[in-house]
Amino acid sequence: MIRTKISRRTVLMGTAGVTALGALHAPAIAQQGGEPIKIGAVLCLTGPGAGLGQAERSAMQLAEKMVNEAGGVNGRPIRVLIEDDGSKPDIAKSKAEALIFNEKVPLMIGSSLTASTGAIAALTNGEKMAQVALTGLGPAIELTYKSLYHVLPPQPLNARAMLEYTKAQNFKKIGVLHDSGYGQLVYNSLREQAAAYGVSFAAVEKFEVGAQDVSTQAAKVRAAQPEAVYVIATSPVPFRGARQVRITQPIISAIGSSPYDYVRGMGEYADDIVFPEFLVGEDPEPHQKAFVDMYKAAYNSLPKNYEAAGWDALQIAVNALKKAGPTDREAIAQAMREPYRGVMASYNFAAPDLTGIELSSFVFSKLVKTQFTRLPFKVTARS
Amino acid sequence: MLSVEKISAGYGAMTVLHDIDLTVGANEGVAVIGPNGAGKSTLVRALCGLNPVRSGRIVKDGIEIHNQAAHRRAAAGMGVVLENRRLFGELTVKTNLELAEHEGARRPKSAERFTFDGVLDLFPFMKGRLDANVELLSGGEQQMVAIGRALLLQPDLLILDEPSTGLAPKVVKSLVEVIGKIRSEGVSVLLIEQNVALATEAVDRAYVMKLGRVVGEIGPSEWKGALNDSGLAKAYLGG
Amino acid sequence: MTTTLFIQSLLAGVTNGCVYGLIGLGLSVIYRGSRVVNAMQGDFSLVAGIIAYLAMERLGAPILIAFLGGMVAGAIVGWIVELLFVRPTRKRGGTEESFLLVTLGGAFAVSAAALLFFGRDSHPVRGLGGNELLDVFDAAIRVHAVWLIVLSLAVVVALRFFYTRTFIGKSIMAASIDADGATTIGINVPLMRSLTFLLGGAVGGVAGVLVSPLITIHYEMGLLLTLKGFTAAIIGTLGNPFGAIVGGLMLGLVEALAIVFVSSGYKDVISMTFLILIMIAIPNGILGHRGRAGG
Amino acid sequence: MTAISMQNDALMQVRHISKGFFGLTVLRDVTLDITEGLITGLIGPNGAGKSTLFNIVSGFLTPDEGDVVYKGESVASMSVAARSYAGIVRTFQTPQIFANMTVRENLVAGCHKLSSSSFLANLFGLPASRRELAEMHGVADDALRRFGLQGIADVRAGDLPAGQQRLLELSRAALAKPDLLCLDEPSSGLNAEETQQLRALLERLNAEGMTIFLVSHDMDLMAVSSTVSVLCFGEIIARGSFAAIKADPRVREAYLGA
Amino acid sequence: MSLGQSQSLPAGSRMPRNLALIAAAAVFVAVWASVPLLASRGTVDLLVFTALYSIAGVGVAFLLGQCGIISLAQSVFYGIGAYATAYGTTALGWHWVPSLFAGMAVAGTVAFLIGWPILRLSGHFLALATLALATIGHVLFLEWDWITGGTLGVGGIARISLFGFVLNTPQRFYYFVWIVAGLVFWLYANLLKSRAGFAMRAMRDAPSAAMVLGVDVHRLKVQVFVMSAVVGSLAGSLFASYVTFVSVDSFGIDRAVSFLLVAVVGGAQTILGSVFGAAFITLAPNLLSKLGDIHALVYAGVLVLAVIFLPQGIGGFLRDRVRGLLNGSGRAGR
Repeated sequence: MIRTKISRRTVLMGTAGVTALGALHAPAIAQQGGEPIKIGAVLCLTGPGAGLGQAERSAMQLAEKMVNEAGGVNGRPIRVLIEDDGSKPDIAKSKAEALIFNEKVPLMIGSSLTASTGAIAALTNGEKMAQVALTGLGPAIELTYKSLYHVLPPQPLNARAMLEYTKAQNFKKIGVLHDSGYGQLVYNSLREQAAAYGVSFAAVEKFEVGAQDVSTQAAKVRAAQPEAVYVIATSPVPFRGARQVRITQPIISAIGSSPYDYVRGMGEYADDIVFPEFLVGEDPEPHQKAFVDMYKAAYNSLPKNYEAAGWDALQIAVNALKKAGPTDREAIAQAMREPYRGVMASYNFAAPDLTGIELSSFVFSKLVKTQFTRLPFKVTARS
Repeated sequence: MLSVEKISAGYGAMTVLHDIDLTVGANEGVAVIGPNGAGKSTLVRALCGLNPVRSGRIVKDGIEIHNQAAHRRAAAGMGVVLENRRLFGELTVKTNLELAEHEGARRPKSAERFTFDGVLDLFPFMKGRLDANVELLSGGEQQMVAIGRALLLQPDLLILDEPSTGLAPKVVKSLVEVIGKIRSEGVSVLLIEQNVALATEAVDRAYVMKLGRVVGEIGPSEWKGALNDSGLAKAYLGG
Repeated sequence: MTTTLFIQSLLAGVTNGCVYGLIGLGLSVIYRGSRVVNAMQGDFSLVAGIIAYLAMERLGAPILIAFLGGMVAGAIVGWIVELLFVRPTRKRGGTEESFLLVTLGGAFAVSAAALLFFGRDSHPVRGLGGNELLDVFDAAIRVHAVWLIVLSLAVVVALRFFYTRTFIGKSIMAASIDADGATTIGINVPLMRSLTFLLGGAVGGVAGVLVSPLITIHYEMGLLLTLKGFTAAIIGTLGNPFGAIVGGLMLGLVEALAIVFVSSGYKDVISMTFLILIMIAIPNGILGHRGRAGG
Repeated sequence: MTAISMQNDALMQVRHISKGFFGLTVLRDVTLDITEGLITGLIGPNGAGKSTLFNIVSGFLTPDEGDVVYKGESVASMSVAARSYAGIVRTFQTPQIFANMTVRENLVAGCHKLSSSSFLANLFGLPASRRELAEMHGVADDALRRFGLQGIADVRAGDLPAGQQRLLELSRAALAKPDLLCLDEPSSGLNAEETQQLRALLERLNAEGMTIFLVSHDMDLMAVSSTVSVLCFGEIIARGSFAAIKADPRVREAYLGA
Repeated sequence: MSLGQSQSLPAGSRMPRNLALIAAAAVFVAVWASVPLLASRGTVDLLVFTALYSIAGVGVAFLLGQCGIISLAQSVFYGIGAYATAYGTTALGWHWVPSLFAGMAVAGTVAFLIGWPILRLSGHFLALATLALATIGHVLFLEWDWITGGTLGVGGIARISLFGFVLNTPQRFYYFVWIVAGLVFWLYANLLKSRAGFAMRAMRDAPSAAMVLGVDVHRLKVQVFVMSAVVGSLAGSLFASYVTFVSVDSFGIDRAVSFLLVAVVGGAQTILGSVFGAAFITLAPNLLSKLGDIHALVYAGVLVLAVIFLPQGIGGFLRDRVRGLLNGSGRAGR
């Protein structure tokens, strides 16, 4: 068993963060002075990625407020400049150009989708500046980018989390229903690792992003008579479709399908679906509770993974700024390469996958009659 | 019946009609002749409201109609057959006629001269073609449908714009007969034509237009012989 | 392949076909009456779906009232679009492309407004017969989907009656075939064009309320529906509302069968290739024939 | 039915053409010769099938049966453009001018066949391409003078009145140096004066060696024809000199109505 | 650059209208050259995209304005170019030049093979056929992930280097891409005032009359379509080299629509119009995004107003103004 190594300092920082959370209702006593430190962020606020970007934005704005109320960074307030890339990589690139070279931000956060992240990374890598991406690892080339960090797990890890649960339930024959975007990425990883978990795929059906009817694909999956079905998509459509053609088997999904937007869209079909994810707002783990309470107080709704990721990203940025100062881009990037326990997961950007998230960070939730419940199941890291 | 007083009209920056004056009396047949580009078709479009009048008045039966919307003028007793007939090609002969009949039903009972069957009697070929799409008819037949359609509006004034264009001589001849029958029902006819031979046979007198102006009038006495009077032809049509 | 799977795919094909057909129907109605290719057709449905959803969820209206409300909303939006977008474009001498573009802009606007005011969530709408399923052999179909198929055909029949039997329907046709000719026989052409959009909007509204329970409403659904509907309308001859349903069914079935027999990843490749081939083979659409060039 | 003898000096022979649309027969076994160097007329009531025959001759329609032989070879399967290169040029019942181009540009476009530069040469603006364009403008300027269009050279063609559009279309067609010029109702919409000018123009073109195939209702114009055929309900019912045709009782019955 | 007006000038007309025109050109070039020195890097970046979109857009505009063909397939050719550069420079290790030309060759060949059958269609049928093509292209870009990287995309694409000078900043790329754009405009201007240009305009106004004059309408359409695909591919290749990252998200239907917007907003009848159209679709969303979440709505509104009030596009509007100034009257051939 490998314990994640968390330095004493990081624990302290984390505690400081939680203390900052507690300051929400305390009178603002920020003795702020000096120019605000700018932090650049490009998010998908419109377009297909809006579901992610808007969640991330609300958490980041909350975090910005909290940090400033707690005194900012070394006495200086921070200002997060959030730009919308419309879910398009070329616009993301242009927005990043403006933030990096016009606004001279010392580090970048974003974007919400892999493509936009990749387009920005080409820039940040050239400048050797830190980019905290709200995505998992992108194309292989990104492994050579030494200052691009991800606060969401890479797809192989998501796949392993799904397979771990599958194995624990003793399912061997699985049907897969996935979309051609996110779902395809996760499936690619599933395919590579399934054998190791003794899992085989009886039927694999795909549909295009934005599809509004997948009943034929679902029927094909059903016809293969699997023991359980993986449904992986950034939309509620396939979950409804699966149940409407009477797929009654348990559905196992992935983190990308877990936002409340989709769950609400599933209506009463949101039942008997398992998600390997990180934050169950209804029943957070102890270290997540403060964040959940604060978010609830601020927005009157429960946060989920992408809110937590947005929060963590900004906290990581603030920590690095505190350590390395607001100007030296390379030093900031270097300062981030230490293990950090965030609300969502524990990260270690020095890890080969530039994320360092372990399977043990995953929590498993189950939708039962439209309500999330946290399952007792946890992956204990194996050797 | 119809009195046109000093109207001007045009398109965009261009003025095509200049101070046109003309009258059509009750039960009268009047022609407007003139070379291409004289503005004859613009005149028709101004009369029926498809082109706005910039100045001047159009008075029909004592009522100013030049500010009325185009689609209301049929109710004032004005029936128009535009150049190229402008039928509803993909609809049947029957539907083409019925649509006009519906509008004609709004006219006072006293104005009613043509029944649906009456029009069929006037153009017997239609009886067998009522359910044919208009676009499948020959040019001459289409012209007759267009005239029949206008008649069902129960007009007391029928305006015909170049009805003989593209028609065989035989059909042109029958056109003269048709116009005669229509006039015998008490309908005034304003005929815009290139074909002076047809015009002289069908109506009583004429206006001559050139370059957007009325340049002359030919009274009933000279009109019948106008075609053979080379001096007249030259004066008005030539050079 | 099992029989169940085959039947299930046929059911999906027919249901989707009717959805595409209904959108295509609205497109055809508007094209027929005004020669405008309306890129907003799917957005009429989006608006109708939102109104129906709000009426049911926020006001607690009964489902039929909510659906009626959605249809009326579609009709009103159609009318507004004609007044605000199409009429000024026509006045300024717009070409065919500018009508397409102006309505495309309108589609962007509706979608953006829906995102702004209604949110990015997908909203499930209650359907006729709730979520009840009906068994067809071993395959399942939503009761609502059956209603959708029945009502789609009813709309087609009603439209056919409207165009061939009612005076207004014939006047709309006349005004679209020859505006000047129609004017001279007393038809109010601008009014007919407005009515056309009102009607197209209402058809879009019907499509919207019927479709939303199957697919949930989402701010981006408009343009996707329009694309499929446009395809259906073209296959079945643009401007021929009855063709749109036939075209829609063909498209839906081709998609469903492509998934079953080929591969779901290449579904769109197959259906679009089919579309191109159909157009090359039958350039006027399956129900189209132009008048002959007679002497 | 008048016997039709095959002449050796026929520039075009229309042989046993039949054509129908949606089950409706429009042309039935039509045979017709167009004699080289002469003006051949075709008359007939509306709906007789004249336009259909015209479209078959010029390549816009393919016949169901029969053949079109031109300069001794079948052209039935040739495209419109290919027939144009072979020397068959036509005009249309409603003038098909290039409305958004000026009169001069219409004529420059009319020189298409006289020039030959390739798409790529045009694209890269090679000297040959530029030289050729200058030549095209020269030819167009000549034509402006020849057909009396100088006054309206820079007017947008779509703004011209119908009569001038016809003249422009005819000039443009003549510019393309056809061996066989097919004219569809060229006097439609023209008044008596303009028709006379047209007639003179046709005679001049004919004198310059152009063979003309003329379809018209206009009996004044038809008088320029050496031979006239009468098409009635898809069949040729008579053929002969203009005077003979005018006197033929069947033609008077079917066409002139007297 | 007087390319926008060239279509109405006879070939033999005097080259310099007057000194003022030369002076204006000189000022224009001076302004153009000094922009990267004065403007911020973010702005220059947007101007680079303006150039890229105007190259791809001019192909669409020319098809629309001169041949009456609505093409929604440009995103496919743009994608082919981008992936050719991406695959060529990363997987095959090629230099950027052969990659770029390979893309143009592939795009041209695809356009020829597909254009030949579908260009017999017209009007809305053709528009839909190109839309279908865009859909097919997008799916294939997604499915053939061994070339395209699928959803993840391809990163680390080689930048353009000229004689050892690497175009790694927007400023450097700016000069290069605008010169390329200028060349493309020049080619199109040549075409417009040549024999083929007259044939095209004839075909647009009265296709049957053009056929009678010997124009092989179908062949001409295919040629223009292929040309449009080639410049689309060129723009895509440059895009890939500039951003150094491509993913399938850049080659969807929305991109095809935005290229059509370039043509319509800019004005399909003028060649330089596409620059204005490209500037509109690049700059407007950027400027409007300052308004917050309402920006998409405002953008759509601006688009609608532009289409209604500028039916000839921005280019057509400016051309008419310029003509009005030069001739004293706005009336001239379109």
